[in-house]
Amino acid sequence: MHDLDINIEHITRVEGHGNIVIDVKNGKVKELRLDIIESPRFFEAMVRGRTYKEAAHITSRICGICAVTHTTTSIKAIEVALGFMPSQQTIKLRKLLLNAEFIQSHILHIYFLTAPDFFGVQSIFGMVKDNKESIVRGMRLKALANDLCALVGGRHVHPITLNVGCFSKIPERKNLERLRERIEDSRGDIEDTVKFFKSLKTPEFERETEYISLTHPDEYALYDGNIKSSDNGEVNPSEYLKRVKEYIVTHSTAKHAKSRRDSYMVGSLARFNNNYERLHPKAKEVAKEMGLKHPCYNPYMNNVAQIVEISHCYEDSIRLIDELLSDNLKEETVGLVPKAASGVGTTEAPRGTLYHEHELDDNGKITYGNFIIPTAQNLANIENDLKAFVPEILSKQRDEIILDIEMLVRAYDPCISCATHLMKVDFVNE
Amino acid sequence: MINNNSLYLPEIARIVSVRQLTEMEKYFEISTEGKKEFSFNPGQFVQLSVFGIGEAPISISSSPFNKDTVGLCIRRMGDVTTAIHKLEIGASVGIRGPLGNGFPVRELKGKDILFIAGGLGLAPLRSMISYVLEKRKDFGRIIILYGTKSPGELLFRDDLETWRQIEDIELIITVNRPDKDWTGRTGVITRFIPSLELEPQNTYALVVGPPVMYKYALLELQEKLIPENNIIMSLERRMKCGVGKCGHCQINGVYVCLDGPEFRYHTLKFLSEAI
Amino acid sequence: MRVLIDKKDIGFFFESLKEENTVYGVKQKEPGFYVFDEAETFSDPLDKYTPTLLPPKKYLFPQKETLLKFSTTPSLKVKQLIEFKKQVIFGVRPCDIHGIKLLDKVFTTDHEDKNYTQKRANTIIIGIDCMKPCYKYAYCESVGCLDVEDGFDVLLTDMGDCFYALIGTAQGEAIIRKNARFINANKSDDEKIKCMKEERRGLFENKFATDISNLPLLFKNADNDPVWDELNDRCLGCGRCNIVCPTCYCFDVFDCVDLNMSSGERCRQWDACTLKDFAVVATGENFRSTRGQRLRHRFNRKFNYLMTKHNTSFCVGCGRCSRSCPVKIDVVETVNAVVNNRKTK
Amino acid sequence: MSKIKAAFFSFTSCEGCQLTVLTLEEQLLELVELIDIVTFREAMSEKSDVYDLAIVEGSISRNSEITQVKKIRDTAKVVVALGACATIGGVNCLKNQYEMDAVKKIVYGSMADNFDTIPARPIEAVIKVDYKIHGCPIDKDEFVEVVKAILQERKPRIPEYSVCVECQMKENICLFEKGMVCLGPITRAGCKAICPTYNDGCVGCRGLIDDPNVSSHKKLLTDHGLTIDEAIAKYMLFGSYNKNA
Ligand SMILES: Cc1cc2nc3c(=O)[nH]c(=O)nc-3n(C[C@H](O)[C@H](O)[C@H](O)COP(=O)(O)OP(=O)(O)OC[C@H]3O[C@@H](n4cnc5c(N)ncnc54)[C@H](O)[C@@H]3O)c2cc1C
Ligand code: SF4
Ligand code: SF4
Ligand code: SF4
Repeated sequence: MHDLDINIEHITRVEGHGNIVIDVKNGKVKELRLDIIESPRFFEAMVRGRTYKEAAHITSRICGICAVTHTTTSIKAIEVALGFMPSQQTIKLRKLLLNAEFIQSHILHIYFLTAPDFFGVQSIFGMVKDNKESIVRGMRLKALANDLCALVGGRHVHPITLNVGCFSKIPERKNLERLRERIEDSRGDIEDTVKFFKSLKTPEFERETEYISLTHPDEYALYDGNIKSSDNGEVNPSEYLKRVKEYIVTHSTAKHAKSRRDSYMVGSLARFNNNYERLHPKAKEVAKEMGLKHPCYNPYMNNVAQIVEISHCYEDSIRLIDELLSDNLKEETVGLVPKAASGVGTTEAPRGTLYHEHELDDNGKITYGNFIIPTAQNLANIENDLKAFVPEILSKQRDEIILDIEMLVRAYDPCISCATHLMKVDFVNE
Repeated sequence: MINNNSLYLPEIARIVSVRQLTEMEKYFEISTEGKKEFSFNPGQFVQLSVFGIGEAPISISSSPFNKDTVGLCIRRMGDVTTAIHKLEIGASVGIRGPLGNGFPVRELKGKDILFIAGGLGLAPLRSMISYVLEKRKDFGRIIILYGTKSPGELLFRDDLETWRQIEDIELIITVNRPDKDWTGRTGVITRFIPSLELEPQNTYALVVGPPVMYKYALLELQEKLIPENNIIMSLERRMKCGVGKCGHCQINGVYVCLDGPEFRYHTLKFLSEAI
Repeated sequence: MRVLIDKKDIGFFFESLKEENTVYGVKQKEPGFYVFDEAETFSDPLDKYTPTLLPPKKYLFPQKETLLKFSTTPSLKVKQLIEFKKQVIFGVRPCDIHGIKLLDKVFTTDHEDKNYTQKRANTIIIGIDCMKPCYKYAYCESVGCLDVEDGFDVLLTDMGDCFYALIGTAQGEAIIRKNARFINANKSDDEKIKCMKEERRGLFENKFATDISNLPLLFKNADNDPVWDELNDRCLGCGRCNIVCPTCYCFDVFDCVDLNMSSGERCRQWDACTLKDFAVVATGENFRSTRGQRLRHRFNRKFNYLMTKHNTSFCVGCGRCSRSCPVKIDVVETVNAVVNNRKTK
Repeated sequence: MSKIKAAFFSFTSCEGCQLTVLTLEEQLLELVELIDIVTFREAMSEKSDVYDLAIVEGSISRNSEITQVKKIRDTAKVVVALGACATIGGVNCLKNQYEMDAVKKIVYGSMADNFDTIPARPIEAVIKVDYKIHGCPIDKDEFVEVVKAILQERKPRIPEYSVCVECQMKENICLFEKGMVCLGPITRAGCKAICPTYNDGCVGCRGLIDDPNVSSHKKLLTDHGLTIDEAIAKYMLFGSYNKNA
C-alpha cells in the first residue's frame, strides 16, 4: 500500500483520549501524530494555596489507575522538602502498596486491555465465551491486588491511609496474615498467567532508544533510587530537570519530553533494561520462559516485561509482608513542622518514572507544583516508534496496519488522562 | 403449634382483576388464593409487596362483605405503586394485613354519616360506603361529599353513578378545575359543608383526603357544631412496618398503624404534629 | 441465688461459656473507647470501661438484618428469615441492661417481633454492676437506671478479690453451676454489697433538675419551648445520637435484588428520626421538616411519648448521645433547660 | 425484552470511577448479562452511537465537551453522572478560582491560544442528569445499585443521610473525639464512611446532604482549631463548584 490515510479517533483500551493521525504518500510517511485530546486538568492551579497535607489527596486525582504512585510521590516530595525521613515500617508499607498497584495495573493492562487484541476480539467481554477461565483468573488476580491495596491503603483508587509522615491507619496483623495466605495460594494463577501469555505472539519490531528509570543498588527500584538513563548515567532525583525536558506540541494537551535523544522510553521495558540484575530470581525465570532477553528493544515486549514485573512484585510482596509481620506493626504518629522549602519526589509508576515537585511557604501552603507523568514522557517515543514501524508494514492490509499500530500504542499502556495534568514547567520550545 | 411466622412475612396473593380508573389510579382485586378468607373492617389497610421493589401501605377499598378478594385503589406515586401498575392479571404480590383499626363501625350504627372524600381519600371511604349501603337500614342519613382537582381524576365513576341513582344518598361531587365538558359543581370540597343541614349530635363526619383538606374541613365541621368525637379522619404517614415498630408513622405519642389510621379529632387536637 | 467467683476464675468462667456459645466481651478499641466484640480471650477492662461505642443492642437488633428471602421466578416464593444463635454478652452495664429491657418491651408489645425475640431468647446476659460514675456524660441515676433488678442472667459486682454474682434467671443459675468455679455467698457478703450500693448514691453530678416522673408532663407542654429553636440552629441533623442509643429502635425496610434480577432479600436497617427524610411521605410532605422538630421528637420519645406508653423512662442515662454529638448537644442540659423554662413560666 | 444498551463516556477526570467499575470483576460478567455495554473506551474497542443508557464520567471543562455531552443527552434515554467530577464538579473545580486566561498562560505560555478551557462544572450544569453516583471514586456497590434501579425502573437507594450514620454503625471512633476534623456530618453517605474508617477525615467528595447545617458545622471546625479560611478551604476541596455558583 503506497498511500494511507489513517485517522484512528479515540484510541480504545487506553486510559484517556488520544487519536492517531497517519498520512502516507507514495510509501513515505508525510505525517504521523499521536494527538492527545484529553482535557487539560490544571493541577498546578489546584494545589496552589492548599496545605501540604492535602497535596497527595489532590494529586492522586491526576490518575485513577496509578493513584497510589501519585500519592506516594507527592508525599515523598513533601517529606524531602520538610527534611523528614519516614520510619522503616512506613517505607515497607509504601513499597507493599506500590507492589500491589503494579500487579493490579499490569494485570488490568495485559488481561483487560491487550489480550483482546491477540484473540481478535474487541474487548474482554468478547473473550468470555471461549476464554472465560483465563478472564476469571485475571479478575481474580486483580481482585487480590485490589484487596491488598485496600488493606494497606484503604482503597486502590485514591488511597486514604497514605499520608505525609506515616500511615493514618496500619493494617491489622490478622488481615495481613490472611492476605499473605491468599497471595501464596494464588501462585498457580501467576504461573498460568505466564503460560497463557507465552503462547501469544507479539509483532516483530525493534528500535533501540534511550531508556530511563530509577535505579537502586540494593533493589529493583520502584520506590526509590537515582534517575538512570541508558545513554547517560545516573543523577540524583533533585536534578530531574537535567534528565527530563518537557516541551509543548500543539497536537497534544499533554506535553512531550526528551532527554539526550529526541525521545526516550519509560516503563516496564525501560526498568527491565536498566535494572535486570536486581529482579527477583523468579521474575528472571519468567523472563526467560517468555523469551524476553536482556536488553530488549522491541516496544511490544513491554507487555512481557509487565508480566515479569508482576512476578517480581508478587515475590517482593510476600517478603515485605513477612518482614512487616516479624517487625511487629504498630500505629505511628509524627509531628511535622511546616517550613518554606521545596522538594522533589520520584517513584516508578507502573507506566514509568513519575516526578512530583512541591514548593511550600512558611505555613505549609503549596506555592508551586510540578508533576511529570510517565505517559507524557513516552509520547514522543511512541511517535518515533510509529514513524519507524509504519513503513515496515505498509504491505499489510489496512485493518492489519491499524491493529498493529493500535497494539503498539497500547503496549506502552498509555495513561493519557494522567499525562494531561499540564503543570507549569520550564519548557523548551520545539 | 404457636404461630412462628415473622411479623414481616407477607402472604402471597394474586391479582385477579385490574381496572384503570384514571390516568394515575388503577383498581386491583387480589385474592389470597383461597387459602383464607380475608376479613377486615372498613378503613383498614394492607402492606402490599412487589418483591424486589418493596412494600407500601394501601387502604382496602372493597366491601368488607366480599371476603374472596381485596380491592385496592392505587395511585402511581413511587416505586412500589409504579411497579404494581405494571403488573397484570395473574401476577403474584404479597400482602400483610389487614392492619390498623378501621372505622368504629358499631358506634356509627344509627347515625347520620357525612363522608368527606378528597381525591384518593375515596379509596378507604369506598369500603365504608359499601358497608353502609349493604346495611342501609342501620344508618341514618348518608351524605357523600367528594371532590377532586379535575374531572379526569374522579375515581370509581360507575360507583358514583350507582350512588347517584340511590334515592336516600345525598351525593355531592365537585372539582376544582372544571374542563369544558364539566356540568357539575365546581370549587373546593369544603365549600359545600356550610349549606348542609346537619343534626350535629347525631352526625359523624368521616374525612379522608390530602393533609391540606383537613384544616379547612375541620373549620367547617366545627362551625356546624359536630362534636370532636364525631369527626374521624384518616391520616397518611410514612410507614415501613405497619405494626408499630419502625417508628416512621409516629405522630407525637401515637402510631398511625397501631392507633389509626383513623383518628377522632378529639385525639388529634392534642397531637401537635398531626394536622 | 448469689455466689462468689474468685477473680482469677472469671477467665475460666468466660472461656467455659465459649464452648457452647458465641461470647461477646468488651474490648478496648483505643484508649478511652470500648466496643463489644467477639472475644478471643478474656481481657479485663470490666471495671474500667465507659459505655461502648455502640450498645450491645447490635447483637439483638443488628444494624442490618434480612427479614425475608424471595425469588420471583419461576413462581413467587417467599421465605422468612429469623436468624439467631446461642450467644453470651459478657460485661453489660446496668444502663445497657435497662436498654435491653426496653427493647424487650417494644418488640413484644402489641405484636411480637420474632426477629428480635428469637435472638433475645438465645442470649445470655452477664451484667457488671457500676459502683461509680463511669464518665462525665452518665446520668443513669437520674433516670432510675443505676440499679438493676432483672433483665440479666447473672450480674457481677466487683468486691475486690472476687465477684459477687447475683443470679437473675434459671438459665443464669444453670450456667453458673455448669461453667463457673464458685462458692456460695453469705449474709455478710450481701450486707457488704448493700453498703457498696448505698455508697454510690449521689455520686453522679450530672443529673436532672427534677424527678424523672415529672418529665412527661413537662415535655408535653414544651412543644414551643425556645430550646428547640436553639437546638435547631446547632444540630447538624447527622443522626449520630440515634445510632449510638441503646433504646432507639427505628428502622427502614427495603428490598435488594440480586444481579440475576429475580431473587433477593428484604432487609431492615437502623434508621434515625433526626434525619431529614424520616417522616417524608410519598406526596412530598415532611411532617418534621426542621432539625429542631426532629430533635424535639427524639427527646419526646425518650421522656414523654414512649415513657407514657410504657410507663418507664426511655432513656437509660448512658450518655452515649451526649458524648457522640459533634456539636455537644447534651441530654441533661436540654432536659434541664426544658425544666427551667417551665418553672419560669 | 431487548437488553438495555449502555455506553460509558469520560470527560475531564482521572478515569478512576470507570476503573472502579472494572473492579467489579466477576460481577461485571453478571452485569453484561443484563445490559449490553456498547461503548466503554477504557475497556473495549467497539463503539456505537446507539445506546439507551449513557454513563458519563468527568467534569465539563472545554467548550467542545459541552457539545459532546449535549449530543449524549440527545441520544440517551437515561444519563447517569458517574463520580464526583460528574456529579459535583470534583477537584477539577479548584481551578475555577483563577481566571481561565491566566491559568492557560501559566501553563502554555505563548501557545495558550491553541488550547481551550472553561471553568470546570458538573455535567448537570450542562444537561439534565437522571441518576448520580457520587464519590471520588465511586463506591462500586452503589454503581451496581443504580444499574439495578434503572433496570427495575425505580429510585436507587442512595443515602440522603450523613456519613456519620454509616460511620457510627461501623463503630468507628469519631475523629472529632480524637482531635481531628471531618466533613462527615454534612456529607452524603454511601461510601461506608471509608475515610473515617481509615482514620482520615471525610473530605466531602460525595457532596452535601439535603439541608446541611453548614454554619453550625463551620463553627464546629473552628472550635476544633481551624481558622475560618482553613474551614472554608476544607469545603472547597470538593465543593468549589457549589461555592462559585
Ligand atoms: C394507612 C395508609 C393508607 C394508604 N392507602 C393508600 C391507597 O389506598 N391508595 C394509594 O394509592 N395510596 C395509599 N397510601 C399512600 C401510599 O402508601 C404511598 O403513596 C406509597 O407508600 C408510595 O409508595 P411507593 O413505593 O410507590 O412510593 P415511594 O415514594 O417510591 O417510596 C416510599 C417512601 O419513600 C419516600 N420518598 C419517596 N420519594 C422520596 C424522596 N425523593 N425523598 C425522600 N423520601 C422519598 C416516600 O415518603 C415514601 O414513604 C396510603 C398510605 C397510608 C399510610
Ligand atoms: S437518649 Fe442518649 S443517654 Fe439516653 S439511652 Fe439514648 S444514648 Fe443513652
Ligand atoms: S448527634 Fe447531635 S448533631 Fe447529630 S443529629 Fe443528634 S443532636 Fe443533632
Ligand atoms: S468521624 Fe466524621 S463521619 Fe464519623 S462520626 Fe465523626 S464526624 Fe461523623
